[in-house]
Amino acid sequence: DEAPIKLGIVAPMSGPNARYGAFSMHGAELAVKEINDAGGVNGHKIELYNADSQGTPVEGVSATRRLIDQDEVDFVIGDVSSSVTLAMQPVAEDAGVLLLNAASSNPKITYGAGVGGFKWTYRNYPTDENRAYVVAKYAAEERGFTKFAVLSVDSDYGRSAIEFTKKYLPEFKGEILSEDYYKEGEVDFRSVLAKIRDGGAQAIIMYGLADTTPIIARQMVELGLAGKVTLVGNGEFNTEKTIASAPTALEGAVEAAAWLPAWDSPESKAFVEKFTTTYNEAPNNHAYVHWDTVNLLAAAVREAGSVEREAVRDALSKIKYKSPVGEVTFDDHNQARLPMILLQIEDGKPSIKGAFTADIQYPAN
Amino acid sequence: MSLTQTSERARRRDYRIPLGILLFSVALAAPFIGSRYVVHALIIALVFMLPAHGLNLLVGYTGLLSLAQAAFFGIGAYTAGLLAIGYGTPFYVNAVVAGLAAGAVALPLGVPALRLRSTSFVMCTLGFVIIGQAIAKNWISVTRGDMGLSGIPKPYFELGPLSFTVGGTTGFYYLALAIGILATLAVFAVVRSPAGRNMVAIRENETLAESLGVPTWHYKLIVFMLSAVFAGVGGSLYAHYLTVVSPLTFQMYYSTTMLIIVLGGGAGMISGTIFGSLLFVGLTEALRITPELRMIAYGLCLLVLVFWFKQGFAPVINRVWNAIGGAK
Amino acid sequence: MVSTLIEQIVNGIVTGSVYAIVAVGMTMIFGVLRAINFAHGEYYMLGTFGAWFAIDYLGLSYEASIVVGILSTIVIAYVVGQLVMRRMVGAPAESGVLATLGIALVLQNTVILVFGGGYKFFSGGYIEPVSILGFSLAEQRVLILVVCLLVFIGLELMVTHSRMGKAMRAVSQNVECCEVVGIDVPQVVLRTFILGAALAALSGVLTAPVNVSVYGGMGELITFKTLPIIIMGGLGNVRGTFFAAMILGIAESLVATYVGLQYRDTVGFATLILMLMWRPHGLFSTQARF
Amino acid sequence: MAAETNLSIAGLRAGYGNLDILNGVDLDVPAGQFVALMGPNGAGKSTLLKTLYGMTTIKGGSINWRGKDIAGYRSRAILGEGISFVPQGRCNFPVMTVDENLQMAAYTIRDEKVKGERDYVYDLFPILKKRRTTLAGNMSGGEQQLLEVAMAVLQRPKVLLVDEPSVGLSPAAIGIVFDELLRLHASGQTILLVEQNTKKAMEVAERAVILRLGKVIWDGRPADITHDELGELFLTGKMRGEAEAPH
Amino acid sequence: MTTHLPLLDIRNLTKSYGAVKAVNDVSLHIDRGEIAGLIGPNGSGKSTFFDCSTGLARPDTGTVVLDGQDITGWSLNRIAREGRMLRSFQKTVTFRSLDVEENLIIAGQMFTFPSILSTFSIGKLSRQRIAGLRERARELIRMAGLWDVRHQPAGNLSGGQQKLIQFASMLMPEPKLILLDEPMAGINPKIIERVVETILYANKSLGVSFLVIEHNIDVVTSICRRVIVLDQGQKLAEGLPQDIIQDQRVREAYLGG
Ligand SMILES: Nc1ncnc2c1ncn2[C@@H]1O[C@H](COP(=O)(O)OP(=O)(O)OP(=O)(O)O)[C@@H](O)[C@H]1O
Ligand SMILES: Nc1ncnc2c1ncn2[C@@H]1O[C@H](COP(=O)(O)OP(=O)(O)OP(=O)(O)O)[C@@H](O)[C@H]1O
Ligand SMILES: [Mg+2]
Ligand SMILES: [Mg+2]
Repeated sequence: DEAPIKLGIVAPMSGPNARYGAFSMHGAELAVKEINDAGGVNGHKIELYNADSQGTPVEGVSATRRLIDQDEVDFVIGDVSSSVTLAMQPVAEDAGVLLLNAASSNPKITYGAGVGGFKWTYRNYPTDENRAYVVAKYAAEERGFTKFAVLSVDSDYGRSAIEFTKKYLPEFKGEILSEDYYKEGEVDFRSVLAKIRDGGAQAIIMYGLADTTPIIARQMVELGLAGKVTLVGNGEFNTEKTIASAPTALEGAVEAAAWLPAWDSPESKAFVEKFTTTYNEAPNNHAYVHWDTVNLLAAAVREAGSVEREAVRDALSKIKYKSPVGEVTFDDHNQARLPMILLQIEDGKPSIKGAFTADIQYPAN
Repeated sequence: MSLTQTSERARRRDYRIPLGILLFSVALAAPFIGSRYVVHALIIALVFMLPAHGLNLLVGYTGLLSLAQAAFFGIGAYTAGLLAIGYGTPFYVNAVVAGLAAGAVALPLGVPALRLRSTSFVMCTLGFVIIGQAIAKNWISVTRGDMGLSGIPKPYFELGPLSFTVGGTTGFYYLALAIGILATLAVFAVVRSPAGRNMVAIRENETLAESLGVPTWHYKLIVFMLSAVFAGVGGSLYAHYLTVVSPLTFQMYYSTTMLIIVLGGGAGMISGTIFGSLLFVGLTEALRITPELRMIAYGLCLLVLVFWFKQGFAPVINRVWNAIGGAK
Repeated sequence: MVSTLIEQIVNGIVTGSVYAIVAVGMTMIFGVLRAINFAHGEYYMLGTFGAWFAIDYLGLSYEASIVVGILSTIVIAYVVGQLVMRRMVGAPAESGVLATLGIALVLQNTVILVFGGGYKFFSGGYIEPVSILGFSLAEQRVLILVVCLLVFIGLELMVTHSRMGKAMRAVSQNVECCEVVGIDVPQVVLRTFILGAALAALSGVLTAPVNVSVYGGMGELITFKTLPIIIMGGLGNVRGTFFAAMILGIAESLVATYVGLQYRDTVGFATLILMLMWRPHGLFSTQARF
Repeated sequence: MAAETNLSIAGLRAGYGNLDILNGVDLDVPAGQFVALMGPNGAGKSTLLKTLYGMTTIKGGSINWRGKDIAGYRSRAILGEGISFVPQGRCNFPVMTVDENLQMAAYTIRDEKVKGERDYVYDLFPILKKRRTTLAGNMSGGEQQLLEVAMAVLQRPKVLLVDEPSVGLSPAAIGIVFDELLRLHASGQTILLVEQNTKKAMEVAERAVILRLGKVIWDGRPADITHDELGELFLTGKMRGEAEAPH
Repeated sequence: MTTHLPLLDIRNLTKSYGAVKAVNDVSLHIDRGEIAGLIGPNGSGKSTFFDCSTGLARPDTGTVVLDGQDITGWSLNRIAREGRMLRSFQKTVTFRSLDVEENLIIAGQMFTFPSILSTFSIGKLSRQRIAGLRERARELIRMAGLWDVRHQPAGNLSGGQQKLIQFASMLMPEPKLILLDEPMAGINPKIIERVVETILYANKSLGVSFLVIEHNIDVVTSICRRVIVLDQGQKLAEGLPQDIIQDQRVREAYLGG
């Protein structure tokens, strides 16, 4: 037997943010299990170490330090929260450990990576910019919306997606009538929805949290917005459970997602099935991206033909990885060029409108 | 330190100075003994020790339970981060300005808040953290909102012709240690001064203290600002160490951590706070061996602490101290 | 415009009802223990989880799940009360802070350990909208309003007239004197604690249908929402808590509408701070002279 | 035997935590006796009453009450045995009205007659009646003292332990309180009174017990000791010839 | 009234709580070097009168003039520190977890240190000042018979002992005027003698004036040159102690028959 590949995962596993970490962990665990069952990567088994970040930068850095110094991992995947990832970057850089980010969307992570400075940070997650562009374009051109209300989560994810939307919206003659951000854990949207209803918006641009979408959708039904105002953006509009929570509100909703359970590819279908049987619940986006990122790492190791960190890193930079949603490559900022899937809910089912890949414009430094 | 022995004490063996020297040497040698991870944990303990010292002055000595430390910690972190990124100022400037900024903000906040007593005051200070976060998120032109500040440079010093950057974990450890020692001496001076006695009087019975001519209002305000200064300096260390400051810094998590350090270590005792920061940071790290049970175990530890060590570890430390010091 | 305003006030009242039920339990517990219960939101979470478990695993109806949710919370509260809260009588405020923070961590993370950290969907309840006075509300919210009113009428009667209620007030004022007149303080504390936890659970199971998402960390946010309310209402004051919850609910609604949703939590505390400037001891509290 | 002994304390050692305050107190109190406990400040008088009422840590000895050893009983149980206590210092519910305080005093008595008793108490202390809706904590010190005595009277105990009821009372009010104690005594109650107002205490009590440093140092009829002797007892117990007033 | 200014001059003080007029238009003056007594039935407004004169409560109407300076509306601590007028409380209050010595040192601190800032110093001067206070504290502790318990936390002392700490605290600084609210309550007769001696000593040798609320009539008559009687918030009588106790109205209202 070859020496194992030591892989660390940093994710929030306790506290209020545990709801994101749990899916991430399961996704990664499943991938590791699949790979090891199939005999490992070039004969190397993957050993998974996890460490709790609690969603705070301090704990995240401690977790990373421990993984690197105590568990001596060579690769780290993490974290969900951007602030944590940003704090982990210099630690990984110092130690020369590969940091693969699978779920945080702050553009600064890649602004600062690759030619931006941090050679060891890679991100296998679409940027908000690409997503915002795709959604704005579709909503305006295909659906003919011009009046928008913003209702996004008050985090770097929600905020930056809206920043980018604002950048592109004038191109499509769209205007924003009102702008609101909700705090994580918010459960009462009636006031804002009433305001949106009275303001006459045609669509709500929402870059939100998966577990909040059903709450908003239900309250849209309550206030009579369902069927009149459409949700566009991202926030797991397309899962069966979300749709079931308020079918009328989600009908016609437009979402740009890195992945969706209904995606029509055999690998993806198999993943959904396996995940569901293993963990008794359907996977979500976080589960998928972590599962996929472990597979990506395995692919890079295979490509490199070595478990040496440098070799794997170089392989990653050049990789043409076939993910279930399409081919993935990395640009000079170590940002994955990922296809963004655009879908619309029709008759209670997601209907895929296409996959788009775009290059990112990095700010001149 | 004023560990001058009296002849009374000298009668029995006094191990305190040797012990002090031993502890100090261990602290100095830590980077060579422990792994980088251990040193990192020590740095975190030292970073939290600063706001905890401030909080101890407030809670332990003056009897004002405050949850606002995270807010001042955050203000310090932002100030230092913005200075370092925007102006490339040396570390000591950042730290001092961070402390002063936090103290300056504490003044207008303290004026209304300190009119309140006990629980109302606690809630008011909790409000400062929540409002602080909202400001950090929404005052985008200054704080960069949710994007936060990232890539804060390593601490940089400019002493006359000499200029150098504290890079690496070890260097940062010594920096944090030096600041931690300075802060400890400062707290020591405050609590040993007559003002320290007045603070305790306020804790024990504010109206009685007032009737004896103690201007309780002024003292409370000064201590509140002082505690903010400590938190601000701690925040500057935090910013330089983690290189990232985001609105997440204004989080109850930080306030409760500091509170646990102070109360668990033993409120109203300097050694309690030092011990508490090592203990609780050490505990959270040690519990990483069982990621799933970690926070449950941590919670249980708190419960055990409350019922077995009612006053935190302060009495235990006291007893040990007296035992080795030869006092009766 | 006027109708928007009225609608927002109605919204605020509904929100306020939810807060009120949770907060009143917390304020009563504060009353007898003089400790801020940082774990209070966890009982809200436990109630919700109990009901969710009853529906998803046991296949019970929503009505039955309410009972399961509350009963399971009562059982847990009994254990916590016996092991921890009873012993906190007469302990300094700091012990209360540490102990309840500890309990919060244990409860929250045990639920995460047992049920997984991911979020669940709560499927029961009456979520169809009905129109009242021209405003559209989910039936569940009407239910919440009604229950809230009943709960408060009941509690008000209990606190002012029943032996238990009087004993609760007595314990909050002078523990030593309770011993002297023969009140069983630990017993009163335990019962109050269980009652408070049960009320939190009740609020949880009632709001679960409209809040849909169920996860281990949901309690923490509720705890922080209720803190300003119990202060505004005057600690230990049932009636005050009701009005404070309504004021906060309405203020939040108005802020969310006219200022921006992102300032919502902030304004809860801002209201509190402003009000405390005006009345340093809360809206309805009575203070004895020095 | 003249009177049946009903409260019998033998070798009682008790204190707070590890600290011993009572160092072997022996005291037999026959039913219906009016005993005045006196002694210098810090002698342990209050500690003795608190110990009888189950509020301190008992280290040794026994408290025999009608054949039962009640040492170690909790306060509630002792109250149930018919022993009531008026502690030293403030002991009322400050944010309840006078009326409610009196109701709380009768907490353990599920009896309709209590209402009548309350009227009796109001007649006894008209000032309380005048203040019946005032919060107890807002009343003057003396008014609160009266309230506390009234609360114990309401409990209709077999044994009444009173700790310095005269503190803060005007001479007129002291008169009323002591008359009431005498009336209760006449109706057969056993009374253990702690007083610093030795003059008054010696007037009303049948028996004087002097405590010093946690021990009984004198026990007898008030008539057998003069005020000067009493003072001397206090002094020799306290002074040990070392401390002097500053001059 | 004499030509020279009284030390404390209170005019038309009124304070009501709801319908209760706790203090109703009371005027009172204390001369320099005087020991005056304030007596009256329970609830007659004596303590409230103290509260209003010392800044703990705000009078509804009336003025308080101390040593020629109008101090109405000053805060409790300012009146103590700048006015050098101290008061004790009827309720027994101490710094419970501090020992007796520390309790007394605190009482003296603000009168020894010139400013708030100077109290933050741990320099030599500051330590000398504290040492001086400690000396004085020990003297007073001996006087009060608390020598054996001087290192005990005040909260663990008996009721009477705590009352004595309060009294001793008043003498730590050398104030112009001390208002005592029932200093003898719960104190054993022998110590009362000493407290009385101490008051007389402070009055004669240090020139401290006193206003004493006390229900122990023997004490009042033995130390006070003048007694003021309050009843239901109003001044009922004023005069020499021996006259006062003979006054029929006072006998009815206060002494009981
Ligand atoms: N809670 C306590 N903890 C520790 N020691 C205490 C406590 N209460 C009293 N003591 C000690 O016990 C001794 C006796 O106190 P106690 O209250 O019984 O005195 P006392 O005789 O009632 O005096 P007084 O007449 O002043 O009320 C005192 O010296 C005091 O120091
Ligand atoms: N905060 C308050 N609220 C309501 N009533 C009050 C308040 N303070 C004082 N009183 C009332 O004012 C009256 C005067 O009280 P005060 O304490 O001055 O009496 P006192 O003369 O000191 O009596 P004692 O000799 O019993 O101490 C009392 O009847 C009391 O009920
Ligand atoms: Mg006593
Ligand atoms: Mg009085």
